[in-house]
Amino acid sequence: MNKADVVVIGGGPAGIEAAYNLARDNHKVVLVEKEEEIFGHMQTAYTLFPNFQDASEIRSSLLQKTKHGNITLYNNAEVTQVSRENDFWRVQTINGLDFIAPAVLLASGFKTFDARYKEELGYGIYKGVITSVEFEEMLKVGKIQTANGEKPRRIAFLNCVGSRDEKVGNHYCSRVCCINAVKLSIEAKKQLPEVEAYCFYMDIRMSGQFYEELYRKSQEDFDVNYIRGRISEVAPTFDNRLQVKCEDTLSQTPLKMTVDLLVLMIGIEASEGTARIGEQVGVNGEYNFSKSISLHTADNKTKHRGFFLAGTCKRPLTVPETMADARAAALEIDLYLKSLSQ
Amino acid sequence: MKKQYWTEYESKVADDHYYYERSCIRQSFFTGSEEVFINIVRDLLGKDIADDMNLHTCSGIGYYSGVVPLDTTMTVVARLFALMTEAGYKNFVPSCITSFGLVNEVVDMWHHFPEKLEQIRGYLKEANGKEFDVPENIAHPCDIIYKYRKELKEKMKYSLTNVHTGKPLKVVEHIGCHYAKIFPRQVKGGAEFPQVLVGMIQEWGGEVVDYPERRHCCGFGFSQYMVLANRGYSAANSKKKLESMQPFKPDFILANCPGCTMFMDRWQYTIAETEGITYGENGMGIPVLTYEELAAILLGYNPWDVGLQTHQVQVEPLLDKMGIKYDPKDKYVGKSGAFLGEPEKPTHLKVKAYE
Amino acid sequence: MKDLGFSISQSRTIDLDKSDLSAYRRVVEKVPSAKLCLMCGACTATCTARNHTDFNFRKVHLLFRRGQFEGLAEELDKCMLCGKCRLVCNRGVNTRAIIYNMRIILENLNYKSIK
Amino acid sequence: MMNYHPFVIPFTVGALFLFGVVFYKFYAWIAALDRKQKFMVKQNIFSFKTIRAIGEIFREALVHRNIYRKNPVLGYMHMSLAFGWFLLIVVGKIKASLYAGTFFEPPWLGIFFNFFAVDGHAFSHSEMLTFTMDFLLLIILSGLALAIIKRVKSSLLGMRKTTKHSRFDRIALSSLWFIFPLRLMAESTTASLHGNGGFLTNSVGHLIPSTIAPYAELPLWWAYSISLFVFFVALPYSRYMHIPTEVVLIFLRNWGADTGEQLSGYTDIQLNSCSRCGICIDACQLNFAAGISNVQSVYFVRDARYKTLSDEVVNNCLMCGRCSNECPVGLELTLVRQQFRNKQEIPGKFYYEYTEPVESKAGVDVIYYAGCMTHLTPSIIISMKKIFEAAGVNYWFMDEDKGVCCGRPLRQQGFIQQSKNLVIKNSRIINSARAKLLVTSCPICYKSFREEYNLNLPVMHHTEYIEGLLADGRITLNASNVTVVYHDPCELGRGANIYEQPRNILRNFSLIESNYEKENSLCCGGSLSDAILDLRLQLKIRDHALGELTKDKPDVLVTACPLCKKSFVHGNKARVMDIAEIVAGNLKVIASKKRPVRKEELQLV
Repeated sequence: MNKADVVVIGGGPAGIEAAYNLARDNHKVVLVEKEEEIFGHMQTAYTLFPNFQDASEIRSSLLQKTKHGNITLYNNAEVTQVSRENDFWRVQTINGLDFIAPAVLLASGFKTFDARYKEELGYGIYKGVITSVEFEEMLKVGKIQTANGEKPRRIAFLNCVGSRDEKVGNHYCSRVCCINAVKLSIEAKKQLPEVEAYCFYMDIRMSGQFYEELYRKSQEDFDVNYIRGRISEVAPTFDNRLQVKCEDTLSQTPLKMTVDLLVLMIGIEASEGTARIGEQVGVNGEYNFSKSISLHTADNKTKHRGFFLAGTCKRPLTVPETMADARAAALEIDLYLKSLSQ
Repeated sequence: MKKQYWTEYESKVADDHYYYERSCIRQSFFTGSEEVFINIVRDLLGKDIADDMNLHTCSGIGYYSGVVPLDTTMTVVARLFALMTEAGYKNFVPSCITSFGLVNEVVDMWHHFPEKLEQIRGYLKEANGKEFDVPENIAHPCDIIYKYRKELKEKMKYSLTNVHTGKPLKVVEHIGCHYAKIFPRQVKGGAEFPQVLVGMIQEWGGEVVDYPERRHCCGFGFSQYMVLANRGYSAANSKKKLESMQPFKPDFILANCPGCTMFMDRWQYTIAETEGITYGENGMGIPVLTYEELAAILLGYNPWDVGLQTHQVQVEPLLDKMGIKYDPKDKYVGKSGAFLGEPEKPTHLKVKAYE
Repeated sequence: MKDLGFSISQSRTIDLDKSDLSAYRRVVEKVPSAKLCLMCGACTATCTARNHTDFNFRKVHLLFRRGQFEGLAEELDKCMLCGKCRLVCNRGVNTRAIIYNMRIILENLNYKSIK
Repeated sequence: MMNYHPFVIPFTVGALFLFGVVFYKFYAWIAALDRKQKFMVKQNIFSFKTIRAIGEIFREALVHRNIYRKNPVLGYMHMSLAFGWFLLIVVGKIKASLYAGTFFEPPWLGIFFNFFAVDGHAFSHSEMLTFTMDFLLLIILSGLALAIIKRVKSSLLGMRKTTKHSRFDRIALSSLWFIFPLRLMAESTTASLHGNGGFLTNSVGHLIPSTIAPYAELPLWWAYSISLFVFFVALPYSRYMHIPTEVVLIFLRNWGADTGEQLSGYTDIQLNSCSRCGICIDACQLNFAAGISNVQSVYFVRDARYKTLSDEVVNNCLMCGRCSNECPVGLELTLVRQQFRNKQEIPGKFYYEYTEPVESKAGVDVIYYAGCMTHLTPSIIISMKKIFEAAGVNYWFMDEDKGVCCGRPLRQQGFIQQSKNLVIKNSRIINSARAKLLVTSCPICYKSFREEYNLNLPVMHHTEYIEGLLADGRITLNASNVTVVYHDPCELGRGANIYEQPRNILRNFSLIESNYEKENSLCCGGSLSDAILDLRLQLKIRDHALGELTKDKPDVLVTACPLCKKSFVHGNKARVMDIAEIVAGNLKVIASKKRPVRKEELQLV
């Protein structure tokens, strides 16, 4: 059994940022990551909204932070058990690691919605239907193409897939998809200026700083079209393209259109790790997201002393929000550890 | 204090020497209006105003109905200006709001396209050898009354007060669309807060009613009215306005546009005849006056000399409220002293209270 | 009433002060999920009757909600009650039940009663 | 007068009243049968079917074999009361006839025999008959004891819910509870005075102090007679009306009467045959999965009978048919409910005039009609296309682009006239194609095609069709180690009796059984027939069903209905596939190019 000051579960942006800030305050931090690689979902990101910052810059910055002398990083270390032992927390992993520490930070993040549940949208059935994550990967390698390797003439983005959907049990808004669709459509137009981009939405929620400006920019400079209506059916055409159907609710008329790629803006759900550890520790809230004791005044603390939360294990958050939350969590833990030593 | 944006807009009215262009609708339907206006300006205000026998249409109704081409319209307007120039005047005062809108529009187009002005000069010359100057000042007669409203008030025998209650009369003011909505910056208060009638009403003791459809069109709509099939749409607009003002119980409607006066007055008959609906008190409708008529009766003119008997909605209850004396027997007596006969009674709209 | 060769056009404004909103309240009593509709139009897009007509459930539902019943009974007669729309509704609105209830209210269709 | 005492009057008056009312009702109902039902009666009244009916009456109305099979304790309770009482009357009658020496003794003699026959051992077989009577009384009393226990605590008899009672029910039930204990006490008291009882009544008689017996005897006989009177008078208006009515029902059913589309005398007979045993409440998923316990068939029937039906009770029903399946009386509850849903026709109104008939394609063997819902599960359509291609079938996809609904959803909401218009439209398209077979992927359409349409070709659901293709060797499947559980869709299973075909297909996989197979299968909750149920309750029903079906953690939950698939797939428990999908995924023809589906590939996150 190894001792540490803090065990941080999850090597994504939240975990690394918190670990680094704790390390700077001279705490011995153990950072466990279930995958071979760190960065979590940041791994697949191409650019970040709203300023199109290259995600690789964020990755190298995060990587640099993990090199801090007070941080010990363990990869392939999926956490199997978190339990309380007297005043300490014990964290065991799948590869046999066993830590004991006065504080644990849960930064186990989110997973994306499995679009196969929405069969009528044809994901997993028609090759032209892809998820936003897959589209981001296409952008990253600079190859936006259909399954046949052709350049798409028209791309449609559909918002709210797996979010705001009672049928799949997710009533909440994932918050990032609207702006992400704007970003993706702009990136698509940057790489393929000839392509026509259409965003299908129920509501457009541009709540963050510069979001509205980006939305405007997508219309003004990139000719992205916005249609208020939810696509409810997808069918193949004779030439292996996709016909999407929705109602153009503003003109009160049904609308159909042929596209080459349909990008489903899949929502955010609690990751399996978040759900499992939350269950073990007893901090599970709604939709398996973890629950802090006070949203307004103690959003990093849980009802258990020494067990802290950071990032998207709590709710859908953007990257800057996640990082800020991680720093706030580090401060809370620092104060907690100091109170113990007094 | 709230900032009153309308004060930024100002109409420019010449001080004297007006060339008066009579209105087709006003002189036909509200026969006393123009006569008393000239009277007021000449005799009470002591101004020089020309009343030319040779005047003709401005073709505005044809133009706004989309049947008279632009060049024709401009040439007709140019002839009016030629008459003014021949008479030695520079200040054009069209009695009709549509004329007012049209001449402003024509002059504005000439300002932007001087070659058009030259072309029109050529047309007019070719047609009847006339030449013209573009007026230095175009003002509507209501602007003149507004300008001298205080002087006139001093001479008035009556005020806009209900003599029975002592309270101010509630007045709906209606501005013609072509007065303020084409060139809002050239009229007092612009298109949203036209002050011209408001100024008169407030100065003369009345209270302006601010109701939801205040800025809505009277319903004339030119081709909407001209084409029988569209006429229901025209009447529907007046109905919308009347329904909107009805809960405020206005004592009368004051308009500066002859068309508006005409439609808001006559459509009350049409609505009553086709749907059985009447507005105002006791089923008698809401009286509609032109600003000249109002000024005249306040100054003490005999209402029957002003032409109030030619209105569809009867004005006696209003006159009673204002305490204005009139002889009911004189109502349908002509200038010669002979009885002209009484008009037919409408089915629903009442012409006498409590009958 | 006199025939003047034209009739005064009816206003196309939805005047909520004068609209009958009670009918919709009756629908909501039977189908509480009706309140959840956010008018995304997925139902209209997937509609089976849509292939044959201009039937637009979302629009009909909204007009009914606003108390504008003119012509709605004829519109509702286009629906085949197949229930496909219910399956695509994100908000879990029982669209089919809304149509069913609107139809009953508008056409005043009654059950047969036993002798 | 001999063998007479005034206390027999309440009994006699009650009995006369009862027979009068019951026969009047029977007459009215039979007169109100519809034309087809009357024809069937005339056709079959003098046939073997009548004898079969008598047998069934004995088995079901007296012995209650069906209830016994489902719940032995409950069965015994019903049997002891019904058959016991019946025998008590029969044996009492024999005894009285023997005693009086005539077959035409007064009717009350058998009922109050012990009071009159104080010398009760003075005729042949009297010992044996007295013993029998006491034995029957004991049996009835034991049944009564169970009934009281059931009322107090139903779970002791293995029932989750028992029915709530109406006022007449309570009167009849209370008097019923009194009849036999009072009879026991009256007979015992007489036995203690005269020693004319059997093993039971004599024994109980010994316990009665001899000082009280002479004073208690007459009041007890009076009380017994009055309790009979109350029961008889309340019976026609209480649930016990089912006792006489069920006899009529069994005759009519055996003669081939059909519930039909519209309300008729047969509906009344079915409504009055319900004993309100409450078995349907236990069968109903709305009850045990969604917690709704006021709309089940027993309440529907009760409300319909007393004309207090509410919209909710008629319409809040999945129409899954589980209750009809369980009903010990064999009432066609779903069909009767449907009769009450049917709307009055609007004369002269033509619906769906707008639907331009789709041009039918000539020269094909098979017409494929996917169904509206199937368009939201495109993998079923793709799979069917694959299967048709693999089998080399010349087919026409009828509703690929512009389908017309089959009409059943309208019918289930009672819009019969509208539904018929759609049937006409579709029939015209299908029949003009002159094909050999119609295949559909939707059990709702399937049932509709089979029952409502008049087609010139046979109809198959794709389970039947695929089974046929496999049997004929037109397609073959790879053996697979994937474990599957099959869910019977309501309309396909209970609705159309398609049970074996899907199971035959799934033999190619590792088929495991759930606790809800075939007739006992559950509804997925997505039923179109319930226009009231809201999504939350619907999901409760789905989650319960899904939990039951996936108890043994199968790799795939297979079903054969797009609605069931859609319901279950969102439940997030197991990989859900239509039977066509799993077949298409394992076709051997395609296997030359592609390997069979492996377990790992089926795991859905």
